[in-house]
Amino acid sequence: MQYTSKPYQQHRFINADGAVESPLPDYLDADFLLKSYRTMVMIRTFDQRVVALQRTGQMGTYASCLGQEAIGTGIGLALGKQDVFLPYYRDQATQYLRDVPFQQQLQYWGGDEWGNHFTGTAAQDFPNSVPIATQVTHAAGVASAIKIRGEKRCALVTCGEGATSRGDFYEAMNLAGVWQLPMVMVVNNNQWAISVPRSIQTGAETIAQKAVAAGIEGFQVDGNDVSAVFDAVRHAVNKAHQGKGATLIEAVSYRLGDHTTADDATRYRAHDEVNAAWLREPVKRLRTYLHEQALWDEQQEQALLDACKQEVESAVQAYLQLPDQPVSDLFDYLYEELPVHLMQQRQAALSKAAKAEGE
Amino acid sequence: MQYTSKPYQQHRFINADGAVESPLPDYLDADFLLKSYRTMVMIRTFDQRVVALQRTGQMGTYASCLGQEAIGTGIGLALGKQDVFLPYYRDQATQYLRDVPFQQQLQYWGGDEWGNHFTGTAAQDFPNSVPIATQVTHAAGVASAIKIRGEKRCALVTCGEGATSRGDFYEAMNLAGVWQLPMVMVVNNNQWAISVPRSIQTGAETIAQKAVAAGIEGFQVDGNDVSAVFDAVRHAVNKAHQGKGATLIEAVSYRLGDHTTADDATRYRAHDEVNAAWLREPVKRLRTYLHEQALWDEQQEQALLDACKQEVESAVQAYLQLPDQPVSDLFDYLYEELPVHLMQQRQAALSKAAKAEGE
Amino acid sequence: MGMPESNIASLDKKHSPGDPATPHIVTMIDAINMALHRAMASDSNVVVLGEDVATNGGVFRATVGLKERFGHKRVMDTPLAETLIAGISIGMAAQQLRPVAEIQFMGFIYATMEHIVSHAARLRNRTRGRLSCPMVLRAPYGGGIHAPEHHSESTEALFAHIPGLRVVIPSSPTRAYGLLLSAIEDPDPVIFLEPKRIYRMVKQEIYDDGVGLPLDTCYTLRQGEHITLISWGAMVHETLQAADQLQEKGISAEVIDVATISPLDIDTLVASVQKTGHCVIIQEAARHCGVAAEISASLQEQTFTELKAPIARVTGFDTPMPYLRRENIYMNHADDIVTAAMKTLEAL
Amino acid sequence: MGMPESNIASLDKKHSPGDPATPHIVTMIDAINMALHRAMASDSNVVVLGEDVATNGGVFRATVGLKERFGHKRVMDTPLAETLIAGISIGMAAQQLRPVAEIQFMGFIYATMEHIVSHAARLRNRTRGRLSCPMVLRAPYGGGIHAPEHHSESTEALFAHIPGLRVVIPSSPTRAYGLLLSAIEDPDPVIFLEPKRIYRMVKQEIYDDGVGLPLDTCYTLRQGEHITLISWGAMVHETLQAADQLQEKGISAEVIDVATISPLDIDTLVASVQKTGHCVIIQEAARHCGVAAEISASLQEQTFTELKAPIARVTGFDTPMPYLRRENIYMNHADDIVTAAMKTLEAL
Ligand SMILES: Cc1ncc(C[n+]2csc(CCOP(=O)(O)OP(=O)(O)O)c2C)c(N)n1
Ligand SMILES: Cc1ncc(C[n+]2csc(CCOP(=O)(O)OP(=O)(O)O)c2C)c(N)n1
Ligand SMILES: [Mg+2]
Ligand SMILES: [Mg+2]
Repeated sequence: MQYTSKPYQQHRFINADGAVESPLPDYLDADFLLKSYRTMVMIRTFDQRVVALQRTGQMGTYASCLGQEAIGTGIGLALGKQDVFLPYYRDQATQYLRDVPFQQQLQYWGGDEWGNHFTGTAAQDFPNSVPIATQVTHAAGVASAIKIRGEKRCALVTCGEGATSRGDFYEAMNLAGVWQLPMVMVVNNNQWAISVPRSIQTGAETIAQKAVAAGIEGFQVDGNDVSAVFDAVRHAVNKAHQGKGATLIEAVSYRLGDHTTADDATRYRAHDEVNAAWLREPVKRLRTYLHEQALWDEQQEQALLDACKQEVESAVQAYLQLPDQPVSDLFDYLYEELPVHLMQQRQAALSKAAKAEGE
Repeated sequence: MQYTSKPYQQHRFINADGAVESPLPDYLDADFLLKSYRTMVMIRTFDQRVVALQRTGQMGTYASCLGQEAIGTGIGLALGKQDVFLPYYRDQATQYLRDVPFQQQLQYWGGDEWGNHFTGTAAQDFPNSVPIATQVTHAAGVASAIKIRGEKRCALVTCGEGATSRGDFYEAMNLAGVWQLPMVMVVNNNQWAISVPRSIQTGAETIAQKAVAAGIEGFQVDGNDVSAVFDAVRHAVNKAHQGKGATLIEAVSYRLGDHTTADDATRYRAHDEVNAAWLREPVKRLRTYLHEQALWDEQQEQALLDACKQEVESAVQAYLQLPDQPVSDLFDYLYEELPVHLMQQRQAALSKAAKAEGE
Repeated sequence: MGMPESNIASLDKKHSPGDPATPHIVTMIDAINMALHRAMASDSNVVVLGEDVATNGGVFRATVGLKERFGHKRVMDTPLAETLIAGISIGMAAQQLRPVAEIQFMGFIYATMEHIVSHAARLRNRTRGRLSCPMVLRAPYGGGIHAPEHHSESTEALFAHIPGLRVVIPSSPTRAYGLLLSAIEDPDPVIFLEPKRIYRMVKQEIYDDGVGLPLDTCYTLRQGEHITLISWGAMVHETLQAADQLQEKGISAEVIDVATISPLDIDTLVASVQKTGHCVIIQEAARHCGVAAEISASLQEQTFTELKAPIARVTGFDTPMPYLRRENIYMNHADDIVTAAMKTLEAL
Repeated sequence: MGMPESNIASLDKKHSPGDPATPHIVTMIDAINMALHRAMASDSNVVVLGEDVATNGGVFRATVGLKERFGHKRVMDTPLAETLIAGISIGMAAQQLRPVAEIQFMGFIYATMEHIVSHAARLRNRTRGRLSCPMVLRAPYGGGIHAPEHHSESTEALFAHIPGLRVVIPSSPTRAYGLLLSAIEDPDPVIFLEPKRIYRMVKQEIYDDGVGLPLDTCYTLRQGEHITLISWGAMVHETLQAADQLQEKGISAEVIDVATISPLDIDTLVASVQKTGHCVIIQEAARHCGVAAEISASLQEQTFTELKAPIARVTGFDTPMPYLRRENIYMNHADDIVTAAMKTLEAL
């Protein structure tokens, strides 16, 4: 597929009915589709389990990625090991594909900084960004470092469509344009920023057209079609690797769940809208397609579900058994070397903890 | 002239040679052109005098508007008394046309807060904004207030092209788009942000196209053609008054002087470029046009120059004789009512000043 | 129209302001909601804006019912942009509106700082009274609620250092109601920080009478003879608990809620310490350059001869608030305050 | 290659680093330029970025010659966007570059605060040491140079309150050179504030030997017996003048330049005050919740029994810096410090 900077065109291969809308290129083969499908089902299984954990008081506030699995999966499969990923907080799928195990993701959401101590592929990735859009400027910095060193890598950053209202987003995109940075920006347009619908977030017809402000390429993809997401990201990543500059991808999807476990979306959005969105969600459409292509059957489905449950469950059990980190960790990673005046405070914290445990 | 949101088109009536490029509408009549011309000459006279004052130690750091007189003049003539003007720091012309007398402008640049105590037309205008681009969000706030109250007024804000790199610019423009605010943004694209040329400020081909990011109308005008500036601003102001939303105008011009009196532009830009820019400057082209239309002659020119010198000089003399504001003013406008704990500090300041004067 | 018990304003019900003579038994978050309703009803220039404040009624429900009652023109969901929220509030205020803007959590307030420091705090001064900035910037703040990262900050000291602002922190439903009304009525910018840990901790009887509480005074919550305990925000509760514990030991502690940390009513604090000769200042925030330091320094300057022991500070560590599993270690509790108080008294 | 006198690095000439054994007699701004050259030459990960830092060499000429020598890939003019400058520095630092970013004036630093507070200060802690943020944010600060509004701020206290940062302020060419080198070499984020009033005030002999000065210590500039004068930044000069004036009165003042205001080397200060029993802290910034308050509070805690008089503060007023015509009233001068010192001593 050819990508242009016409921002209004929404790329899609497989539509909401699981039917082919435009023919899949060779590289989007059965292997790819099956891997995508398995990943999405795995992530959905995980996601539901974490929500359940939260409901039973075993988890901190959690941001579900329900409905956005195709975006994270497409990115995770398209991004290279050498690239740097700067996530927002619904990138469970990408993190999973970049070797951040579920157990560690649970540790993060469960309120332990060690959940950000990634190893392997994600060793240079950023942790989830809570202050909306700030990761986009960090990505521009990572991409600058890559460009300064002349490496064949890129920075891929994600955010929500709400994040595109923040200065960080534009400042970074503008830099990406003028410095021709090896950077890919993927906006998860899930139509809502907590209770604020897309329509009152911006007057722009699309998020993709914001790329025009920076003179970079921008376009929409159907964020519920994992093949379209993958293809778009692959295009943008290749372009970045070739030194051809930055890309803004608007992945159009829908937040099927509450904003977080602390939210109740029924307060502000209509059932009908959510029901309609369920008809376009990414997992079912790919299953339909795979079924129709005879690449998948009920037995495989059941086996997959079982495998997912098992993998998730063993991560959950490991998470639940994690001891609290030592109190000294509160101090020992603040600076490379602890300044003298903090030694006393560290000691005080240890005593306080000892006392608390004594009680 | 019809304005569209095609961002690439540069509107112009009178070109650099003083020749008509597209016919002037009736309302851009001799009266208008003569008034514009007189204003621009007045401002240039003032501007040069302030620079001279600074060189002789009688003035603080000053930002010249040399070369940008047409933008300020066009805005000043098009904006209504009921509208609110939020300037940056090269808007001497607009301020002058909005009844901020030279003496007061000198007072501001000379380092006295009373220079911001505007009366008359400018009574609700903002003072010059030093932190780049922050005035743009203020303008969105003013425009919001106007919209909330349903008034037929608008907020007009100016900034440099450098300012368009800051988050404030985009955040405000985005709001203007989604709330359909009665707001006009005029970017003085003078090609330089101190030492940073337009080409490394953004990768966008034009500043005007940044409007696309917010879904508002945006276009370029020749910022050296006062009639084009006036016409564009008039269009945008009318549109705002009619509740039809915001407009971004890129007025393309050139900073003929140093950035400020603290700067030396020869360090970073080529003589040739500056010389070429002088060929396009706004005052001469209009003089040529007026001469050719037999609306102006040498005698009138000399009379005007004399009148300008006189007006400026009497303002300068008044400025030079201004006493320092009382020291108590440092405290008396900080809050509506001075908090108790500051009374002591106020007293201390008065004693300190008395002691210093005693010495 | 006396309101029956069942009409007492409560969390998720739209607040209907009634007869000011009828008591409402409410939490702090309800009191804030009541004050917002009251302020909007009595002054049409009051507008409310922020992320999720309109349709959703705020993520903590502080603004519930406002949009329905006062309309979308006066209760505005903004795009997700804190710099913008601060900036447009300034523009609105300069046009004589009285914007009450919400920053969803104090951890997201930093993007507003340029506007608050360089503009809101200075607009009146810069224009010698021509323009002014009667805005309120509300933000839930503080830790102890097991929230995600950045949702537990106490960085009130940053604003307290800025001349031209008022920084106000309620610590009870009554003070939340009264101080917020006064903050909205105040002709100058007010940073109004709401200790969210106690949003729903206690209920108090409040009369929705539209009467504000003064912003230029500290509130003495308990008289005492032996030691002065000074605090603000959520820590006032631990401080009161500590005073109870001290009482059991026969020590009578004076407890003062600073409430407005800037400009500071130092006189009330000085008078108390002159009386007791002992002082502990309790702040949730990190220690270094916190507000407790200012209070300690000022008190020391003015009560040097009366001081019987060093003024002590009970504060957070100079580390970020830990992620939730270790949050408890960061927070101070009543016995930490008691320990500090006893140490001070033993220094006698 | 011994450098002849004429090669001494001077303001507008490109600095050519020479034999570290040859002395350079330089101003503070030259010393900063020298340190930047030295750091970039010795570590290819050091990059410089900001507004007007490359082609123009910085509006104060701090970065002159760097672009010519190290190329545009390592010396970058950014678009006009302070949030971006801070944000990309963090991204670069996480990739093991050592960005030295300039904010043109401290008055424009507020837009960086979200990134500094929420990310730079926390990246290492948040990732338990996996990523770190060895960046330096340089900014000229302070008043007294008759600059336009927003060009004279001293808001170092805002950064001093944030755990995870180092806040470093040189007050002489020697310390500017040594502290900046150490700041760049430091594995953690450093806010490096340059008192621009003294950029060109004094010259000192410096050896461009690449040797840094410790960031974890205060610098005792003058030994004394009767009173401790504590300051930082440009006010160190007025403080030294005050010490001279006191000397004439037979009073021997110990003068300490705090240099690193956070984390603070309180021990050096405590030892001095224990010796002298008297202390004046001098800060240019507004009084309320400034760094002087922290120093006073901490000293009071640790030297209570040795203190012979209240610790005094000489500070700016709690107002914005006035526009230039009245700036002089805001600034403190040597005799203001002497007056405070005498008052303290008379309290004996
Ligand atoms: C700077 C900042 N402001 C506010 C918040 C609170 N907040 C968390 S998520 C969110 C909405 C984000 O919407 P969007 O960017 O569309 O992402 P989504 O959650 O929909 O995936 C808000 C306002 C925050 N985390 N950071
Ligand atoms: C927030 C902020 N950053 C930096 C500065 C310093 N500064 C003053 S003017 C200027 C360049 C502005 O360029 P532009 O917006 O193009 O306006 P121009 O001066 O060219 O008219 C800079 C960097 C400032 N005043 N405010
Ligand atoms: Mg969203
Ligand atoms: Mg410019």
